[in-house]
Amino acid sequence: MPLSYTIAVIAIPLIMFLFLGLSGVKMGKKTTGIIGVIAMLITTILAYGVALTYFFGSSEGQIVDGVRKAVTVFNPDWLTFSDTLVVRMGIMLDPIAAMMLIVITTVSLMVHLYSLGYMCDHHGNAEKGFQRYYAFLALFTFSMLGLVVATNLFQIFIFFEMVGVSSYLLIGFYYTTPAANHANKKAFIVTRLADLFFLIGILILSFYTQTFDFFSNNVNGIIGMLDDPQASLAQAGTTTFMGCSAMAWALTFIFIGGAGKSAMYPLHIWLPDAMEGPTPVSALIHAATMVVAGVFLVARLFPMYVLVQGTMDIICVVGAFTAFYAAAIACVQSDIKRALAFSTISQIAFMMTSLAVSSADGQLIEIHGGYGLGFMASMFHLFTHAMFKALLFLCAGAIIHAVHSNENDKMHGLHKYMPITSIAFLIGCLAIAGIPPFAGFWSKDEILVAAYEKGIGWGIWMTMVAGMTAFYMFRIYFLIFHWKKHEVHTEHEPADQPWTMTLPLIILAAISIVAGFVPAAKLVTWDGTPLHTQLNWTIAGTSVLIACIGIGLAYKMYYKENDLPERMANSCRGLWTAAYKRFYMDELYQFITHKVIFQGICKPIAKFDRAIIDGFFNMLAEVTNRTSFGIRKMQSGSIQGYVYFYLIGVLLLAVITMACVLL
Amino acid sequence: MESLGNIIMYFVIALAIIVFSVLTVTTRKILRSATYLLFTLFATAALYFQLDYAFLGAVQIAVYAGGIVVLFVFSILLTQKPGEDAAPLSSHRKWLGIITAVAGVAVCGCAVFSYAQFCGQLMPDMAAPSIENIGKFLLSTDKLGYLLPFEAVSVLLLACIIGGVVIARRR
Amino acid sequence: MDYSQFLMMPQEIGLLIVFLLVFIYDTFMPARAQRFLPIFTTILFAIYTAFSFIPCQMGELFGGMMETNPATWVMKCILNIGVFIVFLQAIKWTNEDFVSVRRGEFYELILLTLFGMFLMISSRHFLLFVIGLETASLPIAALTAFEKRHYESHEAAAKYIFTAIFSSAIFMLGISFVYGMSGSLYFNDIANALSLISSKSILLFVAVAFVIAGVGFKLSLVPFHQWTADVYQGAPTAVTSYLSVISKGAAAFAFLIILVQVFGSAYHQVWEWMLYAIIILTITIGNLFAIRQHNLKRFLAFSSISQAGYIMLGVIAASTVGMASMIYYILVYIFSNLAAFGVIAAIERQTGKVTMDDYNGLFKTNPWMAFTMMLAMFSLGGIPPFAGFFSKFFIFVGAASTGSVAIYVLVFIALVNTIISLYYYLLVVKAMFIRQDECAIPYIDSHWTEELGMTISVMGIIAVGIASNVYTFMSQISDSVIHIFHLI
Amino acid sequence: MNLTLLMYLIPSLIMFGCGVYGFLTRKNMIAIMISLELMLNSIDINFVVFNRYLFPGQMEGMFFTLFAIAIAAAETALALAIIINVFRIAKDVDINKINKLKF
Amino acid sequence: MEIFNNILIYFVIVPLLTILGLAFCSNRGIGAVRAVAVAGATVLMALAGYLVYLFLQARGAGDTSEMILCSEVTWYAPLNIKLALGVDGVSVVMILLSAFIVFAGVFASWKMDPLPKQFFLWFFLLSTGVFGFFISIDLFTMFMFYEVALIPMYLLIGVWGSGNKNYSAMKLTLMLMGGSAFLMLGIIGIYFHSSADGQWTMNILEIAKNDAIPHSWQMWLFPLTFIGFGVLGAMFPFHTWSPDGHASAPTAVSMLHAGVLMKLGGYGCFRIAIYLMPFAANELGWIFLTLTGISIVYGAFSACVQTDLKYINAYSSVSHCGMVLFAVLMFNTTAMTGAVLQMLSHGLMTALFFALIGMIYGRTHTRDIRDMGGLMHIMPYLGVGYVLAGLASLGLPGLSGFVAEMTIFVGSYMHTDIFHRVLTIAATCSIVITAVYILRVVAKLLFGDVQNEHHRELTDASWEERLSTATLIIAVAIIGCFPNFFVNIISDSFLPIVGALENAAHAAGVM
Repeated sequence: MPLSYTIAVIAIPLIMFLFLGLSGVKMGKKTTGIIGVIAMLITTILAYGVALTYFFGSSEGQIVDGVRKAVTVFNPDWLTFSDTLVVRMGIMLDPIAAMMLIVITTVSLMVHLYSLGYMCDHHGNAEKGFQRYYAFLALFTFSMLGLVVATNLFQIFIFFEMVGVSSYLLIGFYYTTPAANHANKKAFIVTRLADLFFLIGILILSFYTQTFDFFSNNVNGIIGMLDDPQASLAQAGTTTFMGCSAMAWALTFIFIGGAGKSAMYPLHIWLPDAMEGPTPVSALIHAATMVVAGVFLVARLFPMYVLVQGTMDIICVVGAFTAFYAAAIACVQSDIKRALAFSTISQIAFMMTSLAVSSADGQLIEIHGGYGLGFMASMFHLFTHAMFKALLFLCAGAIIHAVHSNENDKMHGLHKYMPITSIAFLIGCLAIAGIPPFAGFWSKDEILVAAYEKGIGWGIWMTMVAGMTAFYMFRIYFLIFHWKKHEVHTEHEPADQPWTMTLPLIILAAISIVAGFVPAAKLVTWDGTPLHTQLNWTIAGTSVLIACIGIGLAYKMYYKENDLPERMANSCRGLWTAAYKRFYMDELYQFITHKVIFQGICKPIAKFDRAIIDGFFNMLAEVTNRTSFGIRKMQSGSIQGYVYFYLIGVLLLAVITMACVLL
Repeated sequence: MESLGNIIMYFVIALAIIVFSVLTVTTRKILRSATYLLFTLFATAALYFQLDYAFLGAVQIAVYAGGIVVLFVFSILLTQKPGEDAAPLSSHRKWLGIITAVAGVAVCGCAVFSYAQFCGQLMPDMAAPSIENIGKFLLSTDKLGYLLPFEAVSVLLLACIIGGVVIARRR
Repeated sequence: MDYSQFLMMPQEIGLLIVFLLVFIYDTFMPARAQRFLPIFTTILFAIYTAFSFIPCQMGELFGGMMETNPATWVMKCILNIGVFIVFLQAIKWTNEDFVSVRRGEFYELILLTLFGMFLMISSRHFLLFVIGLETASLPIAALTAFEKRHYESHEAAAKYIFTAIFSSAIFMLGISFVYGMSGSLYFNDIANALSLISSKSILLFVAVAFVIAGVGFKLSLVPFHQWTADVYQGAPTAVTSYLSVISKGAAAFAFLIILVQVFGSAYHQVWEWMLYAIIILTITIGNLFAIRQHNLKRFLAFSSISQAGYIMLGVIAASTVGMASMIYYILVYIFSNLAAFGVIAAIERQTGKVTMDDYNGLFKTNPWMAFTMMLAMFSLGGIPPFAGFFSKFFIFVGAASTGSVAIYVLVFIALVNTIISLYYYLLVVKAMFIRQDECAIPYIDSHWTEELGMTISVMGIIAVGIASNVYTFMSQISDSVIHIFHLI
Repeated sequence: MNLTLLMYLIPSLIMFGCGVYGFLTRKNMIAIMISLELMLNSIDINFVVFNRYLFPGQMEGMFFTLFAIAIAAAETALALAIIINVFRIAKDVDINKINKLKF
Repeated sequence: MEIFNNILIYFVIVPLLTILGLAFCSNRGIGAVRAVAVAGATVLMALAGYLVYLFLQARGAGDTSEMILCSEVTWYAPLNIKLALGVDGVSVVMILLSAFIVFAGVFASWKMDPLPKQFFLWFFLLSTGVFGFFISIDLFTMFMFYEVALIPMYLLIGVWGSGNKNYSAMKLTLMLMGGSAFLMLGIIGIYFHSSADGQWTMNILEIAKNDAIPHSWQMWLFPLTFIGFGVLGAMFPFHTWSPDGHASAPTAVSMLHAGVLMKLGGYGCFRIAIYLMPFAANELGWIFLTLTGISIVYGAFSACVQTDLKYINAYSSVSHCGMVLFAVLMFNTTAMTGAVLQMLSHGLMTALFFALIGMIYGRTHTRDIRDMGGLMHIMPYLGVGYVLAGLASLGLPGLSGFVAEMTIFVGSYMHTDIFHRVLTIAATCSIVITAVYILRVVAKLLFGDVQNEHHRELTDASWEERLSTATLIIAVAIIGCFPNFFVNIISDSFLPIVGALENAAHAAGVM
């Protein structure tokens, strides 16, 4: 299949968005859904075709000297800033782009399909806004695909915004509920803040490189430039601002942009709230695809990041901390979607850390085939995580659809009622916990290896977090499906959902099982050179062991109803509450935004505007009026007064002019 | 060097002008004010005579003294009840008036003084202001002829007459 | 004795002929024919105005005592147009019961004062100028006292006559000083003589100040302006409109001639600074007082004070551009102000209402009146595309053509003042268009002559700006009298 | 001793000053008019004196005075007419009473 | 006359004819008034389209002259004032923008009451001024049309406005007139230094070619001119007319005012202030740059706390228009192109905003966002429109705001001076604040629960409202999706200006 079919992959969702958005209202709800699914199916097939062609076909000469090169399929100018700075809207395929195509289309298709069932009530009637929902899904899919195939940094930025908006629209799908209303706003603004840094980063970078392109046919792109010491980028490396090179600033800012989308601490606060959206949306956007855009961004610019050790260290610290932090919070959440969201944060932090550690050029490079291991591991984890996290979310969706609640105390003991879901969820849990042979094991293992390469401390830390992952995931699992007998709260018993919802679960579960065997190391590497990895059994064994301990702990605490969790919570109530309240980060933000910015900056500025600036102009008018009133007595009405005025006037005129001219 | 008679005459006239002017504006009886004005005008006429402008002096007496002052007296009698004095001035008003008047005189005086201090005597070669000359110039259309103003002032007087009619009409 | 020189002043002579005919009509026609006196006069005047446009032989008359040149000619034509509009607007009013007895005098006095103004414009001799000035101002007192029923009319007349005489005394004192220094009353001779005198002569400053005061009084420049508001308010509206535009226009032109031709030779800097201060004061104080006025006539009085300040910008430039702009400004000002007074007169005649609050909601009841008034206000405020904008722009250009920074500052102050002036002009517009009133002035059935007057004014407001020929013509005119500026 | 120009101008100026003072202080309108006459008269003296002393070769100052007298007469006549008119309405010639139009 | 062969003059004649036509309409029937207004607006739109075509054709044919379609007719010969017409790319797109907004504005004021005839009369007089301004290249006529455009605002707001309209109308008029007072002085000053040999001219091209304004004069004529236009461009601290004025203005007037009239300010700033006085622009640019930088952030912050929809948009306009001036002062083609894009973008989306606000207000009779909520549910068309406008405003790619802002930021950051770049970064912060206030409004107004039960009975947009908003939305999207079309038209127009600036900087450096 020719790679140029990628255009269709991008175009179909866009067309679907316009089509469904403009004329969806006129059509039946189900019709729109079905059209959407079919279109998505076509997209998926095309995407698979293209990706596989890219990875395995060699006819188009994209493999040069054993190195898989990026292929630019299509690259028209979109916006000309200057002779050199041109924003193009192109399509470029390279390993990670191709991989992302698969990830996005797969999950998106699953979600499209799943939503057919999910977005209906129990009588099979589609919800209000069904058409809108599908249109937005198509929009998101388009944006995300556009993002990953971007040929230049600015295009990434553009689609960053686009996915942000899609996310905003979808989180706010139930716009009448205050929580969703609040959440989408928050999500957008936080990511917008991050995008601001991204933008600044782009500005700084492009100032030196004079191009946005990663690779370019005629001139070197940003990445291509690295090989050329004469390139102006070298200047960016030496120009310093506040002690750091311009390039370090630029890359750090760009990372912040990515961190916002990928919910790194402290910009993570929007993600848990984003769970107010429909659950399939959470699966698609806030678990599998959009949130990894940040990781993707860093990976995209990875060849530059590796040059700036300081930035990599920052990323590393942020990632490692976020991983732990989110995992800790996930351990105590009672809302399953929130717990999953924190799990997502933690996992993305894994990927981020993995990217960051891969710059370490320790002695293991020889063995593991270069410092791209972390990169590869990260991308691999991105892939597997997308699958199993989507699975988990969709399962959660099925459960929520069945019990009409997000709180796990409304669930318990659902295993009996929803066996398929239960099994699928279990597979997801095993995958994320890193139990072989499930997908997560393979990717997480590589990450840990990379982390150990960076330093033993990083490795231990990440392993510990992996253990926590196993614990909290199984905590959730047990609390949902076991713990105690289910009390039916609604008029009908919870049960497995219709096939439209179950089928995606099954497919994703299957992928989660086998995805680990994808030869990612061969295919997805930073420079296109295949890596030769082998399982490091010491590290793998340790992590599996730790995961098992985590699972065991969870089993002990949550399999059967008991008071152990309660007692443990009581024993360190402060910590527990802090974790439950997400370490008060939201309150902190609330304080900063409302008290500091809103009350402390906006209000005073608005007051200043009205009182001082506006007041000044009003004062001019007032002064004029007052003066006018004050001098009215001059016109006294008396003839002698007039003449007096006249005479004094003429004398003064003479005397003053005389004085001025003569002196 | 002037003749002594001229000098004495000058001082008499100057004194009369100054004294009667002051009296004109300070007396509280309005009819007396008009009388003092008459004296001032006479003194002025005398001054014209002294400066050899006999015709002008005559006109001054005829028009001013004979016409205008009579007009004043008529108006005063029309508007004033007999024996009514003006109320004494408030000192505030008086001083304001004095200061302004003095300031005005001072400014003009300084200016005139700075200009005229070097101008000495009468120059002898005076164009004789004889009636003949005056008549000739008054009706001449050439330079220094005053036919046009003569006609124009007649229009002015006509206008004032019509204006007077307008004002005087009852309705 | 060359009496044929009288033929070289056809406009003045024509005016006197009109006057005589009116006078004869007034005196000798039977009472029932008196009703047609206004229309007779107006038609007669229209014919005269039309003829006055015919250029005549121009040059110095009476040994340089008087001069007719294209500038004076065009100025007189402009005044004629203005007076014609005033006559049109006054026809209905003069046939009212209370006025009809004196209507003949009204027209006669107006014609005679106009004659005085012509003398002011054309004279090149101070005696003739004084006579012209007095002819132009004394009968106005009688006109002001025209509205016998109203006490205000008498008070205004008294105020006017006293300040006028005082002012003329000051003026003549100034002339006496000038005479003392130069030994002549002919403008050209004075200019020549003064050029020999040290420019530091104190007497000269005093003399110039007094002369400025004397003419400034007629122009109602601050601080010689205070009679203006009272007289405008007290006088009958027809007289007010006459006073505010015609008298002011003539005085402004005469002012320019005196300053440029007499004192311009050596003492430009002397009067320039005086005028500088006067302009600032005039514009600012006129505006500040106008803000608070509710009586429209009084309001327009202060507005006209401030307008006089703008007119003076053309004088201070003392250049052909300035002169052209000034004449142009006067023309535009005549149209604008007469449009406003036309509306005020028509409304006052029928309802007796003259305050701004009375005009609330006027647009609903009398759209065309309101429209006319609005155009007048916009034109006075200098809003394009109405003529006032052009005249204001050109007068600023004229002033700035001197190029000195101080004049730029002056222009800036004037510009800032246009904002204030716009404020109060808009107040009138607001009253008419925006404010609503239950008891708004009912529909005014205005007489066709009034309508004709307003129409001419409105057409003037619209056309004079767009049709650039007018300004071009003025420019040519002032270029043709360039010799008076060369004296500077 | 010579009779200089200044010696004639000073009485004239004093007369003018008196006129100004009278104008500014008198309450009776006719008295004010009388003060104005003083002012006008002093100007006439100025013209004559300047003519006589400085420019005796011609008679411009004299003629100005001649006409100024006529003008003054006209002014006075008109002013008195108005004063009497005001008196007829207000029954008073106090100038302080005629200040209804103001501000 | 030969000038009537020039298509440009018809941009003034058509509105004038429309005014004439309206004047002959009966006062009673609104049908004829509407017909004439729509006809006028449509013809203008067609003319604008044709003009774009002509422009592209000329440029395509290799006509690289600075202005095309130039023609002039002497007006005031003594002062060398001409009615000089000519357009470059910027004028062309501004004319197009104006035509769009006039078109949309006519439909937005479809149900104008009372006095529809008079409303449209003033409305078209305003647009006459706007078009006249853009087609002129003579200082005098530009200034004249500028003022023609300003004054109808007073009556439009005063008569048809709402709220504290008297105060607002007066304040707006006086402040803008204050600006034009500065401007007039500046123009007069330029005029008297327009040529070294005393052949004074008002023609911009000639003045620029003569380049004769002495530096010392530039140093104070530039601020005068810039402030003069800056007042209309809502530059801090001269922006305070904007919130009150917009809040009180009727819908179509707000549209036209924010949409087009405020652009006159930005347009004038570079066409007159910067182009004619490049030396002073280089010297003093930083002062105004700081002010405009403040505008951007300040306006955005102020908008965050407003509760009146129109106030929010007015402050948002302050921020966005600040960006226009900010970019203009960056003195490079990219940023200036961005400025024009921003003018287009802001013009369209603000017009859209005001149209929608007017429509919402017409239904709910309140503009206070605290009194409204959940309107998306009730009037989905308007809601979607509002969201789109909001997204355009906060810079969503695919809509015009993004293109404009990014061009500005990238262009501004190209500046070699570190001060300019730091300011640029400060200015970029506005994109977050913009998001905050836009989303705040959207959340409060459209989403959430219905606050007022009476609102449930309200209807969605009628056809003319749909037409009005759809026109604008499509325009916003077209700019957003195909920016290069516009960039190509615009960017060459700045070469002379940037060239003049560089020459001036170079000359100053040499001396």
